Amino acid sequence: MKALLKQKEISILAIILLIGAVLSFVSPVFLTIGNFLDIIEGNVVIGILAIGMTLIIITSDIDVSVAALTTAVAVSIGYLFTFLPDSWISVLLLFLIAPVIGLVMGLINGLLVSIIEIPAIVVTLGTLNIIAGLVLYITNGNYVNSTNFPQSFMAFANYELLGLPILIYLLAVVAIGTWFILKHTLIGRSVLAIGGNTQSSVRVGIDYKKVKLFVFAYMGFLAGIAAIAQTAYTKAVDPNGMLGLELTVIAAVVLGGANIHGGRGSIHGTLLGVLLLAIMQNGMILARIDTYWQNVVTGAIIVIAVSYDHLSYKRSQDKLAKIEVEA
Amino acid sequence: GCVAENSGSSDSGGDAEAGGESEGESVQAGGEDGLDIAVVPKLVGIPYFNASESGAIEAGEDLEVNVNYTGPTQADASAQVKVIEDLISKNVDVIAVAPNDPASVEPVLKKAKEQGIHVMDWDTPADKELVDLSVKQVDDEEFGRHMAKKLVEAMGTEEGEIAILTGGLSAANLNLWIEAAQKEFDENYPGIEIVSEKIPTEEKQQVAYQKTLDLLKSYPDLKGVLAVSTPAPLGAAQAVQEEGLQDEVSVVGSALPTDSAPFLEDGSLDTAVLWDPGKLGYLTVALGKMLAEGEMPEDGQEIEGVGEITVKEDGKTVIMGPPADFTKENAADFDF
Amino acid sequence: MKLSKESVLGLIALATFLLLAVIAPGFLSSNNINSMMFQLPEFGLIALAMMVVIVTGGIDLSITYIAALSGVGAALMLTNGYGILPAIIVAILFALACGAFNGFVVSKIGVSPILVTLGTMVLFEGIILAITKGSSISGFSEGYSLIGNGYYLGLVPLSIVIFAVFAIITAILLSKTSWGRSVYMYGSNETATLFSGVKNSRVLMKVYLYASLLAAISAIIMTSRYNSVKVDLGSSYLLQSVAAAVLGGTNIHGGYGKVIGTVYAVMIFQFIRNGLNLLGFHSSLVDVVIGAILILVLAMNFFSDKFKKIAETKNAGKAA
Amino acid sequence: MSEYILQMKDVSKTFPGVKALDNVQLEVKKGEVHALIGENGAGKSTLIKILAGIHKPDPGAKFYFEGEEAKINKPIDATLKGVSIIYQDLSLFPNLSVAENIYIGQDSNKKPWKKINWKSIKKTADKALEELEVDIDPNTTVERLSIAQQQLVEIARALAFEAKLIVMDEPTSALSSSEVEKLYKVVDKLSSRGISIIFISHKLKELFRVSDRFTVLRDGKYVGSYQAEEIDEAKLINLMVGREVSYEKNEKQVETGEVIFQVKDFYKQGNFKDISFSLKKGEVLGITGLVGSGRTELAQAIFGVNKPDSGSLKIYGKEIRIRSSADAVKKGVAYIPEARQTQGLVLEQSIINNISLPILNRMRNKLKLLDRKSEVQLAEQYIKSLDVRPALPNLPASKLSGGNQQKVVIGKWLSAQPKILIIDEPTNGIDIGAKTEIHKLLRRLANDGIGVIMISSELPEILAVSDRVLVMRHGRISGELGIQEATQEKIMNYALNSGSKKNPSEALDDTSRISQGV
Ligand SMILES: Nc1ncnc2c1ncn2[C@@H]1O[C@H](COP(=O)(O)OP(=O)(O)OP(=O)(O)O)[C@@H](O)[C@H]1O
Ligand SMILES: Nc1ncnc2c1ncn2[C@@H]1O[C@H](COP(=O)(O)OP(=O)(O)OP(=O)(O)O)[C@@H](O)[C@H]1O
Ligand SMILES: [Mg+2]
Ligand SMILES: [Mg+2]
Repeated sequence: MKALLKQKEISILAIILLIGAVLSFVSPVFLTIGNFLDIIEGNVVIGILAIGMTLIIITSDIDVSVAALTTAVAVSIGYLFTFLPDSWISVLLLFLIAPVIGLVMGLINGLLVSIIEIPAIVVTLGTLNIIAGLVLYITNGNYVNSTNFPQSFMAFANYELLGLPILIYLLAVVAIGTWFILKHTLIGRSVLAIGGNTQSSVRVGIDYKKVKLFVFAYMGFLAGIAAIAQTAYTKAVDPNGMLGLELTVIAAVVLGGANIHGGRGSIHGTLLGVLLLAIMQNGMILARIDTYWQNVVTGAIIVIAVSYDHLSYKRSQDKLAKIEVEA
Repeated sequence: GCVAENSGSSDSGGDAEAGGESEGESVQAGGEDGLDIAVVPKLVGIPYFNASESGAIEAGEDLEVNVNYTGPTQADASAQVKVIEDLISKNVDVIAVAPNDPASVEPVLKKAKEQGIHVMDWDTPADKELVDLSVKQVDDEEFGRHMAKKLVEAMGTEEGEIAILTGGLSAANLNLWIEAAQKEFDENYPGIEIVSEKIPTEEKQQVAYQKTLDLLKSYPDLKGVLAVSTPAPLGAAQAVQEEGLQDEVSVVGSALPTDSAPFLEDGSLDTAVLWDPGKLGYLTVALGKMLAEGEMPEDGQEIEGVGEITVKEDGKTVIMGPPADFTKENAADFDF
Repeated sequence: MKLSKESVLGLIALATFLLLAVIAPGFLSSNNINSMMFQLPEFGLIALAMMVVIVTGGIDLSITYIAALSGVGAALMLTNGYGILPAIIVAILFALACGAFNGFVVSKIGVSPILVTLGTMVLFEGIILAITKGSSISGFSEGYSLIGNGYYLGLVPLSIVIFAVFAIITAILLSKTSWGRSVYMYGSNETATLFSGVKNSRVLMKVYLYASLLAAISAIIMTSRYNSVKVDLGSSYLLQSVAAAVLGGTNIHGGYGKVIGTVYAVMIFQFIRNGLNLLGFHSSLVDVVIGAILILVLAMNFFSDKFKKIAETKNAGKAA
Repeated sequence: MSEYILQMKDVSKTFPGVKALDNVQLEVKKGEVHALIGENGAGKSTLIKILAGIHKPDPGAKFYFEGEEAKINKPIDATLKGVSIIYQDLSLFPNLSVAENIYIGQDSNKKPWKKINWKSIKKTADKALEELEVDIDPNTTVERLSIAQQQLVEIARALAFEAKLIVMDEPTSALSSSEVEKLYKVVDKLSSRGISIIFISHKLKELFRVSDRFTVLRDGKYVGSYQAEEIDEAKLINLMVGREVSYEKNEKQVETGEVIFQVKDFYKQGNFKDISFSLKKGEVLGITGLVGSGRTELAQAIFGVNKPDSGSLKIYGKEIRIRSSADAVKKGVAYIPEARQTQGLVLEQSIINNISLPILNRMRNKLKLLDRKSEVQLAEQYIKSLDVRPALPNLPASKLSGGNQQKVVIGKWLSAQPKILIIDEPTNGIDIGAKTEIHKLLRRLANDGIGVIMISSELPEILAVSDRVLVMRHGRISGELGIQEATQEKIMNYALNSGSKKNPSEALDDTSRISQGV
C-alpha cells in the first residue's frame, strides 16, 4: 500500500507541477521566492487546520466547526490583548492559553462524538452553529484592529528568521510534530488503525473512543494555534473573517489524498493539497484570468484533478497482475 | 449603499455558515406603546451595520418610538425576505429596509403595504414605485466619482495603472460606485489604466490583503488601488504597508475611520471615504416616524441630530449629505 | 412504546409548535402561519435533495449552486420574453445538466461525491458568475410570481402544495420502487449491491439527477418568490440541508433515511426560526438554539436506543 | 495452581430476540487443544466474543483464569490475561503493514504517547512469520494480501503476543491444505510449549487431527465435553445435530442433455487465459485448483463484474454479451461470491431486502411499485426451504451466524431463478448438516435443468457433487476429468503439473495445497 499511497500523492504533485509550469510560463513573478513565501505564509492557517483535519478524516470523521472554533479563539485572543501587559511573556502566555481554549472546545466535540456516539458531521454542524452564533452575539461582529495589539505581539507577527516569516516556522513545527505523532507514537498509529477498521481495533484492545476524543481535542488544540497565526497574519481579529473556511480546509485534505472513508491520509499529502489550492488562488491574478471566469477555472481544475487522480489510481489497481499467467 | 456587503463569496469554501440565514436580531428602544419602526439592514454583525444600529436605537430613545433593528446574519436576499415576513406578522408600523437585492424584496414589500405598513428603504434603494420614502447617505454617482478623484489626488499623477477591489461581484451598490468611478476615469483621466476586471475579496480583509499582494507582484507598475467595501481598503493597505510601498502605491476606499486608523497613520491608506453610518440609522428612524405620522420631509429641512438634508425632485428620495473623507489628520475625531 | 425515530421527531415538531404557540405572540396568527408555509418549501426541497444523496452515502455540496444556476436559466428565459412553461423547462434542464455532470463523474469515473461536488460547487458558481457577471437578474411576470406567492384554491400557498407533492413523490420513489430500494442497498454496501446485479452507476446517476430536479423545483419557487436571481440564491441552505437530513434520522454513512423524518426536521427548523424571531431573539442566538437542538435530538436518539436495547434484552431474556 | 487455564461457567447471552447462549460452560486445560464445535448458529462465536470482552454475558457468568476468578469487561482485560483471538471474519487493518498488524494491540494498555519502536516491530514480525514458515513481506499492506495470507498474519499476531490461550475461530476455512498443515504444526508446537488453544471448525477430520478434547454446543446449550479418544466422527455429529448425517456421494444424473452454456477463449491479462469450456443441461461442473489459480477472477469475469479483455459466451447456443452484473442477471447467470460479508450480503439490511434484491423488477405490481407482500412471501419461502435460523425475515443479515448468512445468499440467488448458477466456495464455514443440504440442493438444481458451476477447493466436495471437473492452474485450464475417472490424485496432478517444468520436489511440496479434509 505504501507504494500506492505514494502514487496518490505523486499524482497531485504532478498536477501542481503542471499548473506551476503553466503559471511560470504566463507570469514571470510566479517562480520567485518572494511569491512562494507569500503563498505559504498566506496559507499557514489553512495548513495548520488541514493538518488537524487530516487526523480526523483518517478516522473517517469530519469536523466542520474548525473555522468557527478558530474564530472563537481569535476573538478570545483579541479580548486577552486588553489584559496582557506588553511584554514577550504575554506572547508566550498566548501560546499557552490559546491552544488550551481551542483544546477545550475540541474536547466537547470529541466527547459528543465518542461517548454519545453522534456522527461527527452532526456534532460539528451543531457546534459550528452554537459557537459561531455565540461569537457573533458577543462581539456583534465588531473587529479589533492592530492599534489595540501589544507591541510585543506585533513584533512576533513581523519576526523573520533567516529571511523566513515566523509563521512558516509555526506551520513547519505543527507539520513535523503531527507527522511524528502519526508515524511514531502509539496514539498516532491508533488513529490510522481505527480508520482502517474500527471493529478490529476494538478487538485488539484499542480504546477507539479515546482515540476519537484525541483527534478532536487535537484539532481544537491546533485551532488555537491557527488562531494565533491568523491574528498574527491579518493583524486584526475579524469575527466574520473565516466564514466558510472549513470547506477549503476539507478540500485541501481530500485533494491531498486522504480518504474520507478513513484509514488513509498523510501530512505531506495534505500540505500538497493546501499548496494546490493556494497556487490556484495565487495564479488567478498572476495569470490575469478574467474575474468572472476564475471560479470556472478553479472548479474545472478541481474536478479534473480529482478525476485524474482517481483514474490513475484505478489504472494502477487494474495493472496489478493478480496471477502469474503462463504465456 | 452599504459598504460592507457580505455576499458573493467566491472561493471554494463557498458559502458555508450553517444556519446562517437566520433572521431577527431585534433591539427594542423607546416608549412602551409608541410607534413600531422596524429597520432591516442587509445583515447584522458587521461593524458598519452595528454603527447604524446604535444610531437607530439612539433615535428611538430620543423620539420615543420602538425601534426594532433586525436582519439576517448573512447578506442573503431570501433570508432578508423572511425577516420582513416575520415583521409583517408582528404588525409593525414602519419597515425600513436596506435590500440585499432590490428585486427580491419587491413582493414582500408589496405585501407589507397591503397590510397598511409604511414601507421605506435606506442605505440601498428598493423599487422606487413601492417605497414611500428612500433614505440615502450619499448620491451613488457622486460617491463613486469622488473616490476616483481622491485616488488620483493621492497618486499625484493622472497617468498610470490602477486596480479595483470589490467586496463581492454581486453587490449592486458596490457595482454602482465602481461604474461611476470608471466613468470618472474615462471622462476626466484618460491616462489612468485599470489593469483588470474588478477583483472580488469576499468581504474579508485577509482576502483583500492576499489579492493585493498578488496584484503588486503581477503589476509592478501599479500606482493605485481603489477598494470598495469596508474590509477591502484595510486589506489593500495592509499589503502596501508590509511591502513598504506607501509612497509608490496609493490606496483609497470606503472604510470606517476607526478601522482605518492604523493604515492612515503611515500613509498605506491615503483616504477613507464614507459617511457616518450611525447618523444614517438615526435619520432613517427619524424619517420613519415622520412618515408614520403623515409628514413628508422637505428639501433643506434640518433634522435634529443629523443636519440639513436634501430631497430630490421626486419628493421621496432623501440624501443625508456629502461623503466624508477620513484622513490621517481627522480619523481620530470619529468614534465609528 | 415502540415509536420509530421519525415519530419521535414528529412529536418533537408538534411540541415545538405548541410551545411556541403559547409563548410567541402572533405565532398562531393566520398571517404568520401563512408566511411559514411560504417559507418552508424552498428549503424543504433542498433538504430532500440532500437527503436522497446522503442515503447513498454521498453528499452534494453543489446542490445550492445547481439551484441558483437553474434559477438563472429560468430568469434568462423570462427576461427574454419567453413564457412561464418554457422558463420552467429550461430551469429543469439546467439543473439536470448539472446533476448529470455530477452523476457522471461520481458513477462512471467513480470519484467520491464529496470531492466531485466540492469541485462542481465552485464550477457551477463560476458559470453563474460568468453568465450574470455577478449582478442579479430580476423582473419576472406577474404570472410567474404566483408560483411562489400565490394560493392554491385561494387557501393554501401553492408552493407548499408543490412541496407536499414532491415530498410524497420522493417518499414513494424511495420506498416503493426498485430504484429507491437500490438506493438504500447501495448506501449500505455498494459491492454487494453490484454483485446482486444492480446497475449501480445507473442508480447513482438517477440519484444525482433526481436531487438536481428537486433543486430546480426549489429554484423555481425561490425565483418566483423573490422575483430575482443572483449567484448566491439559496446558498445559505447548503449545510442547513445536511443538518435537516441528519436531524431527520438519515444515516450520514448511507443506507437509511426517510422523507417524513426530513420533513419533520425542516418543520422544526422553520418553527424555531420563526418563533424565536417573533420573540425578538438576536438572530445569532437563533443559530445557537438550532445547533443545540441538533445535538440534543441526536443525543436523545442515542440514549433512547440504549434504553430500548436494554429493554429488549430483558424481554428476550424473559421470553427465553 | 489449577490444571485449567480457563474456566467459563454459567454463561448465558441474550440478544434482542435470541437467546444465543444458555448456561454454557467451557473448561480448557493448560497446553491442550480444545475443539469447540456445533452447528451454524450454535453459539460458538458468541461464546468466544464473550471471552474476548466484546459481548457482555448475562449476569451470573463466572470466569476463572488459572483457577482464579476474573472479570472481563473489555477486550484489553482478556488480552492482559493472555488470551489472543483469531476471529472468523479476521480483525486486521487493511491500511497498515503486515508487520504493524502483527504488532498492534501489544501496547494497548501503554501510555498513548509511547514512542513506537519500528525496529523491534519488524523484528517481531519477521520472527513470527518465520515461525509460521510463510513467505509474506512484512512491509506490504494487508489489503494486498489474499484471504489466506491474511489469516496467516492473524496467526502470526497471536504468536507474537506470546499468548497463553489462543482461540482460532475457523482458521482454516480460507487456507490451502499445505497452509493448513503448517498451521497444524504450529498448533502442535504451541501446545507442546504449554499454550492452550481453542479451535473452532466445521471440518471434523481436521479437528480429530489436532484436538485433545471437544466441547459440543447445540442451539446455544452445552451438550458436553469429551476426550478425543472417547468419541468418533459419527458420534460427534450426532451430538451436534441430534441426528445422524453422513457426507455421502450424491447421485449423479447420468443422462446429461444438450449444451446450455459455453465459454470461449476467455482472456484477461494478469488473470486468466485460453479459457474455453461448456456446460450441459443437468450437469454440475466442478472447478478446482490451487488457491490463487484464478477461479474467482474467471467466475467474476463471466458474471460481468470484472471485465475480460476478450472472449465470448453462449447460452442455449445463442451468443450473449455480459457487460455488467445486471446483464448477467437478465441473461440468467447468477454468481454466489466467496466473500459473503462484503460481496454476498448487504449486512445491515433485512433478510427480505437481501433476498429480493436481484429480482426487484419482478417484485413490482401493475403500478410498477414494489409489492411488499410478495417480497415477504419470497423471503419466507427461502427461509423455510433453506432452514435459515432464526426465521425472522425482518432481521438484519448481520445478526445471523456465518452459516445462516450463506443460506440467505443462496436463497437470494435461487429467487432469481437463474439458468446458470456459479457458486464460489459454497460451503465455506458451513456446518456438516447444512453442507450436505447445500450439496443436495445443488444437485437438485442441476436435475431441474439449471447449469451449475461449482468452484471449490475441497476435493471431497468436488468429487461428491460434480459430474465433471475442470482443474485450473496459473490462470489456465490444465485438465478436465469426467467424474468416473476423477480421483484426488489425478486432479492434483493437473493442478500442479500441466506442461509444468517445475522440478518434482517443488511440485510435491505443493501437493497438499488443495484441501482434502471434510
Ligand atoms: N449481534 C447479534 N445480535 C443478535 N443476534 C446475534 C448476534 N450475534 C449472533 N447472534 C445470534 O446468536 C446465535 C449464535 O451465533 P454465533 O455466531 O455464535 O454462531 P456460531 O456457532 O459461531 O455459528 P457459525 O458456525 O455459523 O459461525 C445465532 O442465532 C445468531 O443469529
Ligand atoms: N485484494 C487483492 N490484492 C492483490 N491480490 C489479491 C487480492 N485478492 C486476491 N489476490 C490474489 O489474487 C490471486 C487470485 O485469487 P483468486 O481469488 O482468483 O483465486 P481462486 O482461484 O479463486 O482461489 P480462492 O478462491 O480459493 O482464493 C491470488 O494469488 C490472491 O493472492
Ligand atoms: Mg461463528
Ligand atoms: Mg476464489
